[in-house]
Amino acid sequence: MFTILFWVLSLLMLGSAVAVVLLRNPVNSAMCLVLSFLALAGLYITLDAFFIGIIQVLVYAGAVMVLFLFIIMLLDLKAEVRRRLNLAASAGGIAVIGGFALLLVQVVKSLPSSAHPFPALNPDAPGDVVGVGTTLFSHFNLPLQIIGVLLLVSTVGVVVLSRRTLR
Amino acid sequence: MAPSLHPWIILFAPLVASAVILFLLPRRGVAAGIVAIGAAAIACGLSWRLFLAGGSPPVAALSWLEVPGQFSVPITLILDPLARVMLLVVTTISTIVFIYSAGYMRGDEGIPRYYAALSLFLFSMLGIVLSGNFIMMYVFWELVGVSSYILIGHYFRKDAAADAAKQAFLVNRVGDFGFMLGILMFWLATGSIAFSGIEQNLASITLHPGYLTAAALLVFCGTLGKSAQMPLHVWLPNSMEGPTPVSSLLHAATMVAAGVYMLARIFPVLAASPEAVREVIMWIGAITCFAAGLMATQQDDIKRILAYSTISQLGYMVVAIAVAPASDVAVFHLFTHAFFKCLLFLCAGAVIISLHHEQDIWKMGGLLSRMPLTALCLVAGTLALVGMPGFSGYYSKDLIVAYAHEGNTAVFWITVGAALLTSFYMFRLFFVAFMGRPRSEAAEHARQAPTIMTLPLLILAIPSIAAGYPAVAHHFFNIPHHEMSHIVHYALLSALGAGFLLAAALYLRGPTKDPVRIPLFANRLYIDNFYAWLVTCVQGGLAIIGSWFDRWIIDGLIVTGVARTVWATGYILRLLQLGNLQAYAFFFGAGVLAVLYFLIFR
Amino acid sequence: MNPLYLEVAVVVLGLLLLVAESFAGPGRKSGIAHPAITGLILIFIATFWVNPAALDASAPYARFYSADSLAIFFKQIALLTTIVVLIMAQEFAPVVEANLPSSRRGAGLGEFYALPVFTCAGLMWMASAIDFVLIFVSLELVTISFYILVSYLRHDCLSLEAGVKFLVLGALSTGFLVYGITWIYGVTGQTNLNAIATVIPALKVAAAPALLFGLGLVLVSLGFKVAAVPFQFWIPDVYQGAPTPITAFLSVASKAAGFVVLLRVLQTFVVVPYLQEKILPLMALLAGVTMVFGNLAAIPQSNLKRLLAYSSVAHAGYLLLGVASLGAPFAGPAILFYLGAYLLMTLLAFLVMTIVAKTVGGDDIADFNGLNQRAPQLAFAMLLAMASLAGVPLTVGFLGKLFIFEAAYQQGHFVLIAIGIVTVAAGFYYYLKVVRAMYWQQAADPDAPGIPVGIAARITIAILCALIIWLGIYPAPLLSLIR
Amino acid sequence: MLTLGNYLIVSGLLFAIGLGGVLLRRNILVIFMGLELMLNAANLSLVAFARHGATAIGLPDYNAQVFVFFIITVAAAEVAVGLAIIVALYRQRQTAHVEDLNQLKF
Amino acid sequence: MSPLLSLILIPLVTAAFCMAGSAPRRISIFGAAANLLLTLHLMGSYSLEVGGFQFVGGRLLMASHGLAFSLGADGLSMVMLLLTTLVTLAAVWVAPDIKRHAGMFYACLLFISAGAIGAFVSLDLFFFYAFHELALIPTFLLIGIWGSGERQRIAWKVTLYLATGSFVLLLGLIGIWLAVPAGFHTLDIRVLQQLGYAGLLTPGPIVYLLVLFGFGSLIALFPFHSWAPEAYASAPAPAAMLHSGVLKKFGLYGLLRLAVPIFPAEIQQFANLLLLLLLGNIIYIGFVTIAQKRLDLMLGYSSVMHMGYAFLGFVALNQIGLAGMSLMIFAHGLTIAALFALCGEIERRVGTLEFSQLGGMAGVAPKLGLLFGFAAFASFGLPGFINFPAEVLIFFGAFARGVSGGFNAYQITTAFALWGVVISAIYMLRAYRRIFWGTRGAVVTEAIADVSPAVRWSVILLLAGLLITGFRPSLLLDYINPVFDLLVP
Repeated sequence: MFTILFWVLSLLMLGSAVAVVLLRNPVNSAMCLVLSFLALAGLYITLDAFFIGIIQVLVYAGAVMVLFLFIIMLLDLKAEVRRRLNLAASAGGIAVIGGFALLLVQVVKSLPSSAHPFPALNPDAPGDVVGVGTTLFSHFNLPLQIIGVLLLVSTVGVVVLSRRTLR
Repeated sequence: MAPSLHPWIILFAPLVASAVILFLLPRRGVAAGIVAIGAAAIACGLSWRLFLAGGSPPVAALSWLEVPGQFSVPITLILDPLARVMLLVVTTISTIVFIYSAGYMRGDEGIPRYYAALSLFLFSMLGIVLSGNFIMMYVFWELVGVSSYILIGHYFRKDAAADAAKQAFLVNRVGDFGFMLGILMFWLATGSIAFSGIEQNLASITLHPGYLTAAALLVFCGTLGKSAQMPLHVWLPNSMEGPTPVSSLLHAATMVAAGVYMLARIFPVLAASPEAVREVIMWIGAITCFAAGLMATQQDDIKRILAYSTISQLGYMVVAIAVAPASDVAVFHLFTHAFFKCLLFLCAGAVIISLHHEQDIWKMGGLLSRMPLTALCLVAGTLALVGMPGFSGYYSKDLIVAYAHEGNTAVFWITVGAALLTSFYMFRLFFVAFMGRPRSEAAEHARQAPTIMTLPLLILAIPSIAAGYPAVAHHFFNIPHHEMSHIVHYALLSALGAGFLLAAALYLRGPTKDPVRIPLFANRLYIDNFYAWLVTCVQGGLAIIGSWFDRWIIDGLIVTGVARTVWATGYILRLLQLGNLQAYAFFFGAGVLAVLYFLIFR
Repeated sequence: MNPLYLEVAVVVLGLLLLVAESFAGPGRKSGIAHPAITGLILIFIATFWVNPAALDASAPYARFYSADSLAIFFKQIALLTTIVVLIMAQEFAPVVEANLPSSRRGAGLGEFYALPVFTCAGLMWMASAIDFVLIFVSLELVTISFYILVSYLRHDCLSLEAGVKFLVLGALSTGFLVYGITWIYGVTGQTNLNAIATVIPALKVAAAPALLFGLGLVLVSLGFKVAAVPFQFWIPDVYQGAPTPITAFLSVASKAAGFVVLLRVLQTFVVVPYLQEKILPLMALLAGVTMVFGNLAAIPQSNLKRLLAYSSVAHAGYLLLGVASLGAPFAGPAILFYLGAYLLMTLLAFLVMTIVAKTVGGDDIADFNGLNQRAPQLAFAMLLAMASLAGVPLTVGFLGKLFIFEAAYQQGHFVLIAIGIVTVAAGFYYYLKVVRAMYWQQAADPDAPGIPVGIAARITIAILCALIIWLGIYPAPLLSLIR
Repeated sequence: MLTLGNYLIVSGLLFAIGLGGVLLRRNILVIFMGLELMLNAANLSLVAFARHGATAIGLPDYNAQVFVFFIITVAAAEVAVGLAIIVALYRQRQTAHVEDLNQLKF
Repeated sequence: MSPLLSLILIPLVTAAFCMAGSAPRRISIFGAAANLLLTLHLMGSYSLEVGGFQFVGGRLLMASHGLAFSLGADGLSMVMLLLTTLVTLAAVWVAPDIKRHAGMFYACLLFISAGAIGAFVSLDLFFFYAFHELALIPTFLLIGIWGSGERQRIAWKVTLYLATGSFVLLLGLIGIWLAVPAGFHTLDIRVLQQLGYAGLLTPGPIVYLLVLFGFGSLIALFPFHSWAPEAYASAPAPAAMLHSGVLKKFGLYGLLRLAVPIFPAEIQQFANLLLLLLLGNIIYIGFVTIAQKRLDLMLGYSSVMHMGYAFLGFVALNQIGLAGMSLMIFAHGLTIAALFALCGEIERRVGTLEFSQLGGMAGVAPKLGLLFGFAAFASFGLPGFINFPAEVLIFFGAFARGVSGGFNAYQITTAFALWGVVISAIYMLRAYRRIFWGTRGAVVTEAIADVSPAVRWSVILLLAGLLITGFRPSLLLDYINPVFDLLVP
């Protein structure tokens, strides 16, 4: 049944992603973005990465998207008034994307392991929350600290950049 | 004072004088004169002493330029009879002319410069005489050229003088080009630059006759320049722009004879070299002596007439080198010629001074009565020059003609013709300038020149007459006794007479202007014009083309072109920085694709 | 001393600064520059006593973190740069105040001094990172702090424009980086460079495209960091728009960090022949286009900051030439030496520029006209910097180029060397444009007053000048640091 | 039967679409969304690889999942800072369009 | 440390004082004079019996490359030092009253001098090259600030041209260094020479061409000459003196130092090419020189032309030719310096150098005329000046490569070169006649003063050098000859 789920979710994700790119109004784009993120979370589940899926929902569909919408409202961006479409640019862009996709497909095909099915998982293993958690706090301690610094820096930065007047 | 030092003193006294004048007495005309004359006198005295002492005292050789084991140019002095005779001629005549100059140059602001240059000349001339190897001779050869340049350009404010000086130097340089090349060829073949060394190793070149011929003729080019042989004779008449004493000393008596002297030095080499060499030398001499005579017949400037006669006499000497069995024949004529030609010029100088620098014979006339002494000396000189029996010229010239008669009939007749021309133009000069009525104000009031100038004339008159007598000559030369056929005598005497009669017929009646006009001769066979064309058109043209190419092709097109291209490329490249974010993103993506394809599919 | 403490110390210093900043009374915030500089200097000195052996190989951080000489050298570079940048920032303070939304003196300066310290920490971690995870994280720390710093002048449209351009392109390159790492991980199953190095020789050939795909993407994003053409497009705009000290920081520290990561990654992969013969030609290609673009496009520039931006692209080109010659024995040291030299001369140039621009009020080359009359010492320092950048002998810049060319020569990159020659000549042209302005031209107003220079800046300029000449004659000290 | 390839293709397409957003849209916010899509694409393939590279004892490679966790965090921070910058820009220039950012060029 | 170090430091210190203090002219004359005296003292204390490199000293700077800062001087260096210090003294002496920051001006001159000295006494390949480059930026400033005419364009051109040239050279030097056989890990020129003579160091033809054209473009070898005439025409007289008199000689010195020991085979191999190019210098440039209408340009071209003779001596590759080349370096250096000094003086007196406007100056300025005459005659190799022995040795050296009884390329080239002597006489005498003789030119008036003492004495200094050595060439040859002893003839 995962197979069907996979196809449904991926189509949903890709479709909404395309919508993000194509829709003219930022608000709609944002909404589609949420959708595609949720679908992505679903895909994580199909890969038995429950923890990541949840984080995805929380962080992206939650925090990030709220932020986006908030900003959009704040700046109350109108729909992108149709400026003269720069044909050369769009054509170039599409060419690049196409080329990239083409290349990617070939690479995936060439990768031997890509044809293999996924190995079975150990059913009576502890949940992956445990796994990720232990790994994170035991082995990945150093990067975690750095992430902390990074968050601190970005907080300070955001404050400095968006405060109306600095004291 | 050790006799071995004498040659050095002879050589360097004039140089010292020159330096002293240049650095210590730049403003003191009289003092300069005294110093210069003193030095010349010392040299003269010592050379006489050297000559009378006889034998050749050993002379140390100083090393001058040396690359150990490879190449060395020592300073070696030769004192063989040839050199010693030459020393006498040079120093004696120089001393006389130095003294004469004191009178001639009176009142000139450039006297120190004049005497400095004159002393420098004497030094260099003596150097040529004494030098024992080619390079050393070349050194003094050049120095002679320089001093002549300075002296011809003494009146440098006159454009004519300035140009003449430049031309004289450059023409000589052209000759020296060949000279040096010849030296190089001899050195390469024989491994020596010393005359003696070359003569010893001659065997090593006689293997390559062609090479030897080329070398010998190239060295002969030096003579062409210095001794004003065709086709490099053009500078000598122009050099008459210099003061008359200079003309008489450098451009009549000594310097121009250096070429002949050099040929005499390498006479053994010439003798050993193929027939062709002597052929060429002979013909050039013959042509020169005849053509110069032709040109002389139509000149109006008293000094130019004498100049052309000098050229023609030098021609005789060159012929002599080619035809005679010994170099002394040529040097003999050089010897006599030095005296009487110097005399003639000094007479001309006296005339010019007393006519306030009037040189055109058609503005003279009747000078015989006004300055008889000068006239007398001039007659003596003339007779010597034309080869009047009993005068020195007769002996030396007849000898040459005689050898020519044995050597080559055509050349013989040419030389005889030249003799005819000689007597013609000399008597023309005499008749026009000294007989008849004065043709100008200046000539009316011409007076005898001061003693300091007349005295040298008288002194010189003596050797001009006597130097040729066998009794005298054999002290100086060992001329191979030679029974000359009568035809030579008759030919020469009739030529002399014919020339005289012709001149008398045309000019004795004292015409106010020249009854005959032959533009071809008057314009020196148009040779000067040809050179002018060569310089202005050919050389100038090449120069201008060259500089155009350098300016616009090498520099403009290539160098600047490259720079411009780089600059333009930069200008275009920076336009890629559109400033548009999306463009950047696009370039970025394209770059990514390019890199990936390069990595995976290459 | 355990090398880990270095970063810890820097971070702690940063935190203290933030605290101090928040408690410092109004108008005294600018004061916190001094403790920052002092602290960093102390840490810099400390770097000479770190003991790599103190690292616990069994500890979990060991798989991320190495403290080899390379790492230490780049930590020192990062610290040194940050110190000079902070000194520059002090000179630059008036401009910052003028462009922030506040009436109070010194408002917002505290963060302007504090953030570079955190950036420095990130750079130091980058220098030690031997695991893609740590590479990613520290690199992001650096990048994000630079986003902030570049667009710091909120009332200056240019600064903001630069910020946005940097943001978007930077994020783009991050995306490629992550995706690349993903693929490398997918093929090798590892993120640790050493582990990867052990795995790849055993890989099936069929996996090569995927591996190259990932590697290519990683290289691209590193190329973005080090300003290799065609990923240099952000450089001129961002450099010109950013606050001058930050420009210096970007052009030295972040480029250097990029190179250290690049070196580590390449060292991992070039061990495999078939990878090497694909990677090094790519590097050579990039080097060629980078040298050409950087130097030639710089020729027509009239703004000094922008000129230096292009010049930093150009220098990236020469460095890449060194990278492309990695086969040569001396290539590695040559690159590091060049980076050290580049640090000295670039910082000197930017420092002088900051000072002059602050007084004259513009950073066009024309603003330097007649500087020689007005401030001979500054003019001479700038002359020295330009000479060194151009590669005039007896300056450290020349030795850098010399070593690079030598390595390239050994590897037989003759075409590249030819390109190098032409571009170096072009370099003389645009660097001497500055000299020309300072010495040939007359000042706008001849009787302008002299230019005030802070004492710290004075000392720094003196030291930098001395080092440029001294190391240009006697490179051994710098080389011994590299060893 | 699902294979690793399916996921890789899907994620790749997502990546391409995100890139498309960056290349084609002019609104900086939307461009930013595109960037987020690219990061998520990376995450997806990362998780897929992690699942595929399950160890002998049948556990997915948690290292990779931790990495994904980091990526998500960083992305969030990036978004925060980026949006702050965009807001600052908007306050200054009243625009969020890339074409209006053209003062720095050549 | 070697006493030679002080030769380098004295100008540098003096330059520092000039930039800082007042009366730069006096200071720099003092410094230059001190340097000249020191050089003479060193020449005196150099032991000709021992020969080889003396006053050697230095220290290793970089073991990995064998890079060392080591100084030392052999006979050749001694001659170069004499040349440099003489010309430097003359140059700072004639320097006209500078309006714009004089200190800078003299500092630049001294900088160039120091660089040249450093290059001539360095025993280390790196410093040999690096010291020469010290001159680059001073030249740029000298022409750009104090030049005349299109100074800016020309300053750019010269600087970029020479910079490119020296980078080509640098590649050549790198090539040499990389060819050093393993075991001899050094940049020491002495060792390189030994290896070269021993045939152990063979970098190959490419490297030779790099070296040749690198040095060539610094020497203005045809067709890399087009920077020189304009540069000298536009540069202020002292700069032109130093640059054409000393700096240009660095290239020739380098050829003698490096190319001769290391590339004998290659020099033979490419002899015909070089013969052709040097004929370009002598004949082609000779004609271009004749066509010039301004004195400064004419002198610039003439200095390019004379380089052809030096190359002739080089390509001869035997002791005679190389000795001649060394003498030529010295001779031409002093001569051209004197000519440029006088040229500057003429311009200061009458304000123009157009032949068409000049003439008859000897009447109003006899001393100037005399000095110029000396210099001019020296420049086309009049016996009595060292120029003549130089030319003679070069011609004989080149001819020695010829075949007795035939004519080969060397001999033909020598013949043309001899014709070059005629050419140089043509343009020099032409110039002398146009400027000093004949009727007065438009700009020449009674009011014109004669040569100023400064110029007079500095030119006399140079001419004295030419004359003394010209009368006794062994004064120099004793130093030069041993240098090429090792050369296989």
